[in-house]
Amino acid sequence: MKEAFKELTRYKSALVGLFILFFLVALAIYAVVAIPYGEAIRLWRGSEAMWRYNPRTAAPAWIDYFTPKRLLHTVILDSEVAQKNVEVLSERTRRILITYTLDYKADVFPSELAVVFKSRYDKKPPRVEVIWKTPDGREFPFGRQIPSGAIHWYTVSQDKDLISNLRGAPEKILFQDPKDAEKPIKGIHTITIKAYVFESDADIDAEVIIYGTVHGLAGTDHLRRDIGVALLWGAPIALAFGLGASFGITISSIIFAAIGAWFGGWIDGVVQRLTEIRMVIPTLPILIMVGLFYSKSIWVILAVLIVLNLIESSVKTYRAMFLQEKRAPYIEAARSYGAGHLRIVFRYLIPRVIPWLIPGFVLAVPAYVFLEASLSVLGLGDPVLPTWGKLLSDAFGHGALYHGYYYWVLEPAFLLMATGFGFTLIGYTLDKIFNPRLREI
Amino acid sequence: MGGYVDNIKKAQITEQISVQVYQNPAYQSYTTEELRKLIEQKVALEIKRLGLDKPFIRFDSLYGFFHSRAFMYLINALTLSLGRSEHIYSSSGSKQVWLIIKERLPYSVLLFTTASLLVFFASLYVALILSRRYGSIWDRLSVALAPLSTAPSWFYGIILILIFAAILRLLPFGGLVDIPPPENRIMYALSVLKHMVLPLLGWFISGIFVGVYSWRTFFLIYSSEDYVEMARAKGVPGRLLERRYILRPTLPTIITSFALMLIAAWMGAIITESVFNWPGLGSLYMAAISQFDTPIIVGLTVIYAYLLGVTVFILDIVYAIVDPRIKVGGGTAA
Amino acid sequence: MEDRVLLAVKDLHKWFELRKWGFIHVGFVRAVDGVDFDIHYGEAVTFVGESGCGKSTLARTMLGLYQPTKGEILFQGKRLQKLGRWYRSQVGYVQQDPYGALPPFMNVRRILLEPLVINHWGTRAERERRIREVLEEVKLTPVDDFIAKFPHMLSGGQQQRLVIARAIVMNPKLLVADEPVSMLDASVRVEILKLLDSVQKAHNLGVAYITHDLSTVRYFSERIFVMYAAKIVEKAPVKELIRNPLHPYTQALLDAIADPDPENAHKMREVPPGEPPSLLHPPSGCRFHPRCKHAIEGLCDREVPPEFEPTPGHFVSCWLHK
Amino acid sequence: MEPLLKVEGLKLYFRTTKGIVQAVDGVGFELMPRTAMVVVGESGCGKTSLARAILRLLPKNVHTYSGKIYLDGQDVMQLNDEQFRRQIRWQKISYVAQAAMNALNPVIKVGFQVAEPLLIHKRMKREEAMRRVVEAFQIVGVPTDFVDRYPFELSGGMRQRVVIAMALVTNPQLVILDEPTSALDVLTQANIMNSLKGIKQEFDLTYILITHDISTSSELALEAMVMYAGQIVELGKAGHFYLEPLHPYSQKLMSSVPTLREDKELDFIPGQPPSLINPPKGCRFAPRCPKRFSACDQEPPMVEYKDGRKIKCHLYA
Repeated sequence: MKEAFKELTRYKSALVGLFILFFLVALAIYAVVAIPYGEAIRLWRGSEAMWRYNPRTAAPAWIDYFTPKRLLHTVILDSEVAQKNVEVLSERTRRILITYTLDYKADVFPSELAVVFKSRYDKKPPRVEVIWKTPDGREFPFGRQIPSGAIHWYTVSQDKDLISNLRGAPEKILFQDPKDAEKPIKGIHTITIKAYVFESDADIDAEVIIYGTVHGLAGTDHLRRDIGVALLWGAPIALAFGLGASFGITISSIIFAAIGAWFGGWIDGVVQRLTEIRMVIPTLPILIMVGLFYSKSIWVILAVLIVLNLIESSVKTYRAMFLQEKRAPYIEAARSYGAGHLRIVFRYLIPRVIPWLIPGFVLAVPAYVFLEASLSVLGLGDPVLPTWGKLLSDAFGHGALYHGYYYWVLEPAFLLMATGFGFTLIGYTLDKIFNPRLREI
Repeated sequence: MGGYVDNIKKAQITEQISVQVYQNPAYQSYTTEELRKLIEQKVALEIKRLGLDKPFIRFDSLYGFFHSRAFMYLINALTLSLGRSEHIYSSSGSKQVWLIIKERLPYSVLLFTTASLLVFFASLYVALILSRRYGSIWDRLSVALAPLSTAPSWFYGIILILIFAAILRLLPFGGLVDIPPPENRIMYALSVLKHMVLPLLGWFISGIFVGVYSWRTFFLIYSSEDYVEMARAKGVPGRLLERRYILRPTLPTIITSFALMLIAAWMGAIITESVFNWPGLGSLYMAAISQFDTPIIVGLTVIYAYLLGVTVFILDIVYAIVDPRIKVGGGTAA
Repeated sequence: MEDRVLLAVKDLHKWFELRKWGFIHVGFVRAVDGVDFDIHYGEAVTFVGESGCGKSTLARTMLGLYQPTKGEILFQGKRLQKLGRWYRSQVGYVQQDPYGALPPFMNVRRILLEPLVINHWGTRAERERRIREVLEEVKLTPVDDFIAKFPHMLSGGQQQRLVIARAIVMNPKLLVADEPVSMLDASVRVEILKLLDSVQKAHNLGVAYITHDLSTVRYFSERIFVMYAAKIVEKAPVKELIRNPLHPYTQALLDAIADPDPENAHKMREVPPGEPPSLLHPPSGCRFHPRCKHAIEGLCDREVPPEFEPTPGHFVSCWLHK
Repeated sequence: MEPLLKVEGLKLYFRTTKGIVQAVDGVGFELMPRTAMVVVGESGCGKTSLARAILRLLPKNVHTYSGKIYLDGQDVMQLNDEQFRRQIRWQKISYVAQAAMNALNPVIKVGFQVAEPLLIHKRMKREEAMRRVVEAFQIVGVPTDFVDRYPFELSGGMRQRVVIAMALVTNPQLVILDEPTSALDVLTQANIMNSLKGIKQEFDLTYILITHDISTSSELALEAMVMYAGQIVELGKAGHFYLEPLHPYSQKLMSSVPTLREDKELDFIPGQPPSLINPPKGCRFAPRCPKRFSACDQEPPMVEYKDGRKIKCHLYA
């Protein structure tokens, strides 16, 4: 084994494969350590509230470096950057003016606007008004309503009155250059929140959120979720699923093949018939039915997959190998010094063929990783866990391609492809090393 | 098992029947209470008719298993009495599962048989050329590109749609023909062809590289067989050598791999078709999944199983024809 | 006399059933068909014959790997079937293809340990000591250089030494050597034969040496048994047999063997026509009669010749020596 | 008389993952028509590679293939592959490969396989070719009704004869036989050797017989070549070699051959042949040679001994 590894590192392609694999494993370990399993599920299943500060379907931030236009990162103006003036109007009533300045430099319009009011009062809620002053001095007052509750999300972009007043989407009109409607105006916007509070110890604070068009390392999806979480967590799941399936299936098939070939007779007959039956079982449709009628949990699917493939069609190939090995002189020698049946099967036959199976085992891993992705694309992905396949499926289902959210498709696709490449490169090289007939050429 | 799907189905039935009852003028004189009872009765009847009152599957006893719905479906399916669908209609308006499947089958066959044949013969041909030029740049390139085939065709489908449909706007995103379909027959065929390009290309990319690589390796291995060396020594010219000494003895393997490829194509169709919105069996499967149309799902699964079975069976026969060593049957066993 | 006998084989038959399609009975392959002989303590005996004459089946039956169809094998006077696994530690096996005879995934130590572990021999330290002892004996020295190596790191001769070491690691009484040198280079053959000889003498082993090559026989064994078509046709001491072969088959076999001599190129050899018969349908009477130029019509093709003893210790199954 | 085959400085190296294997390293010899040369040596000394180099049956990983080969005065190294195929293969040289059991295509009837060279090179009609095949079968002793059989229906000895028939069917001048009998039984071996002798006389053939079995080789040999580690170490008349080998390697080789009739003390060569990847400097046999002395660090020249033999050894320089 050590020799094989050493030999592996002599091939450039295998080195690339090993590098990719190393990267994936590191990613997987980081994911599991940084975001524990439960946390990952909570994050991914969490309602929109958890991701409220993220823009919707924003591209990854690094896109900025590759486009001539300057893109917008989300800006959150909170009390720390605000000027707050309190005027006492009467014994109880006070007017609070919160002023924010926004130096707008991006070449694109924000994706959304929102204001979050956080107020403290006993009975009578404060009244607020927002006055938006553009760099060229136009003023737009809006939002004349009373925030109810301690925290109130006022999504400016969805204010129907405002939209009809402005005759357009607020995030566009407010930032429009009067000379060129397609370009945002650059410069200092001043946003003033004018609030009246009616109780002596009442207070109000606000955050203005100008949602960007890019977000984080990986961008966000239609539910504002950070795709990075799914990309990260996709790694351990893909590895676990791919390796688990390939390992379980290879091992069980080998054992069946070895037992059938060694004992022969009716035992071999049973194994052979089971193989033939297995050959006519359509795996994918059955997995689909399991996903549909029983459980979409990835672990259940994995288990079913392994059970369906306990006797894989490759048992025939393994069996042929074992039948040949069975006649090998060293097996006869072992019998001559008294080795029992089970010892021969498990200590002689199986160890003998393992090197020949390793390449196949490695090469099968990507197939199972993609199988999981396929199921996800069919809408049968695990409902709680984020996986690369789920990302693709979400992207595809929400028209990412039509709307140009290419990152949403390309990021998981890239990772899937990398996984496939890593394992395949190593697999082919291992095949060259372990397969005596390939060595000669 | 089957629990939440059953609930959805029962809700659907209740809704359907309620609408029917409320809209039926015959029941206008009924009071609300009477109507409610009437609906309950009808729903119960329908549930019984669909067998939804029986458990989906049971393992508690043999009796329980044989009286579960899963077993019922299985028996009906195996005898190819596929029954009637629950929601999906054929374009002629029939609910016969068999008719629905029959209507979709040609589209799948058209796409995937073309794709398989294309990939199969292209890879054989290229591999033969490469094995002749072992060690050349093209040969090494084929080795380097082989890992590209690690991804399935739908995956390339998505990438291709991204490039050719979304960015370049050259080819359609999916579907069978343009909307509205062209009246002219030739234009219709051309339109279908245009829609086939991307799925075919996706299938081709995902199959060709590994195909070329593995056939090349296969031919290289077999070209070092003693009898091939001997034929070369005899001065058998290259093409003839390939045909008579490499292809001919390995024909059983080649045929097997073609059959296995077809099987894989039928399975892979499910996803590829749904990505490209191709109206074949795969899309039908997807539609059935999203509408929980169990008879169609079961029916298709069984059709797949039969396809596999028939392929395996034909394979055995072809073997015996192709390989003279098999004609003597088990006589060689000592 | 009797107590000199290590292994006695009496009227041994080993037939294999031949089936078509896995269940239709076609007939029996008579691989060993009525064979009698003794091997004495510390005696080396050669079985010689062409491929397919049943000599390898005989070896496997002697090793207890096959159950005899008829007849019996007595080891130290006891029936083989009754001895069970203990017998396996009393008999060593040296095969033809040394590389194939060694599990490629085990190193030298593991290979030698296997028989000891399986037969619950000694303690861990004793086993280690025993392994080093046998490696010394077969001259795979210095032992430390070899003990961790895998078979593919050894040359053909070294592999065969290791096989011999494994065969004697349990201190057996009998060694079955099936063509132990036929796959080795001529230069190594002698080396291995000499090693086998020294091992045999040192441990007073009974050896059944099976070969198709008569030219190596005189360097190794004391008696020769000639096999043809599942039967022993002639038994004699080596020198006697080479000087005075009695059976026409033995004569043909000896005639066919060339010693290196430039004159060979200028003369034709006399070789009996045809090929050995099928063991599924062997000829009636003497099995050699269809190829035998001395065949007596009406006798050789009808009656199976019994064993005659024309000179003491020289047995032959041929009507010519009645 | 002109030599039929003249080889000069023939080299065949191939590339492996561990390094360059110098399988044939500067081999030169002449072969007169109607003679038979035996090439002996331990396995792995380059005998088979020599045969393949002469026949231009090169492995895919070939590194160096150089030297001169004249056949009947024609410089065959000048021919391109297609010319070589048309003019040389089976027209002038035919070949009986090692392990002839596997040298037949399992799915084609043996008769057709034997006829194939006639169809390809002699452009014969099929019926005519089959008539020649039947004749060839008779010569080598294969029942003529076997033409319609598949290889798996034949015994090992019969398959071997079929391969020999295949080598003879086009009446070539030179036949290279690579271990033609090594897997066969004594009687079959003797039988085939008899046929080969008979055919040689009848058709004026020239043989190169490659074998590691020195006893059997004497059945055919008129000339002998001893190879060690990819080089020729002794070359001369077979009589001289069998009776009085000169090179220490030849001597050791001869003394390790067991004899049936003569009682002699057998000897063996300790150690094993060197790896052809990094062969020893100087004389390649020196590490195993009982007679080595200081000069053996240098590569020995090929010297001509008084009886016309060529020896690559410092002892005779």
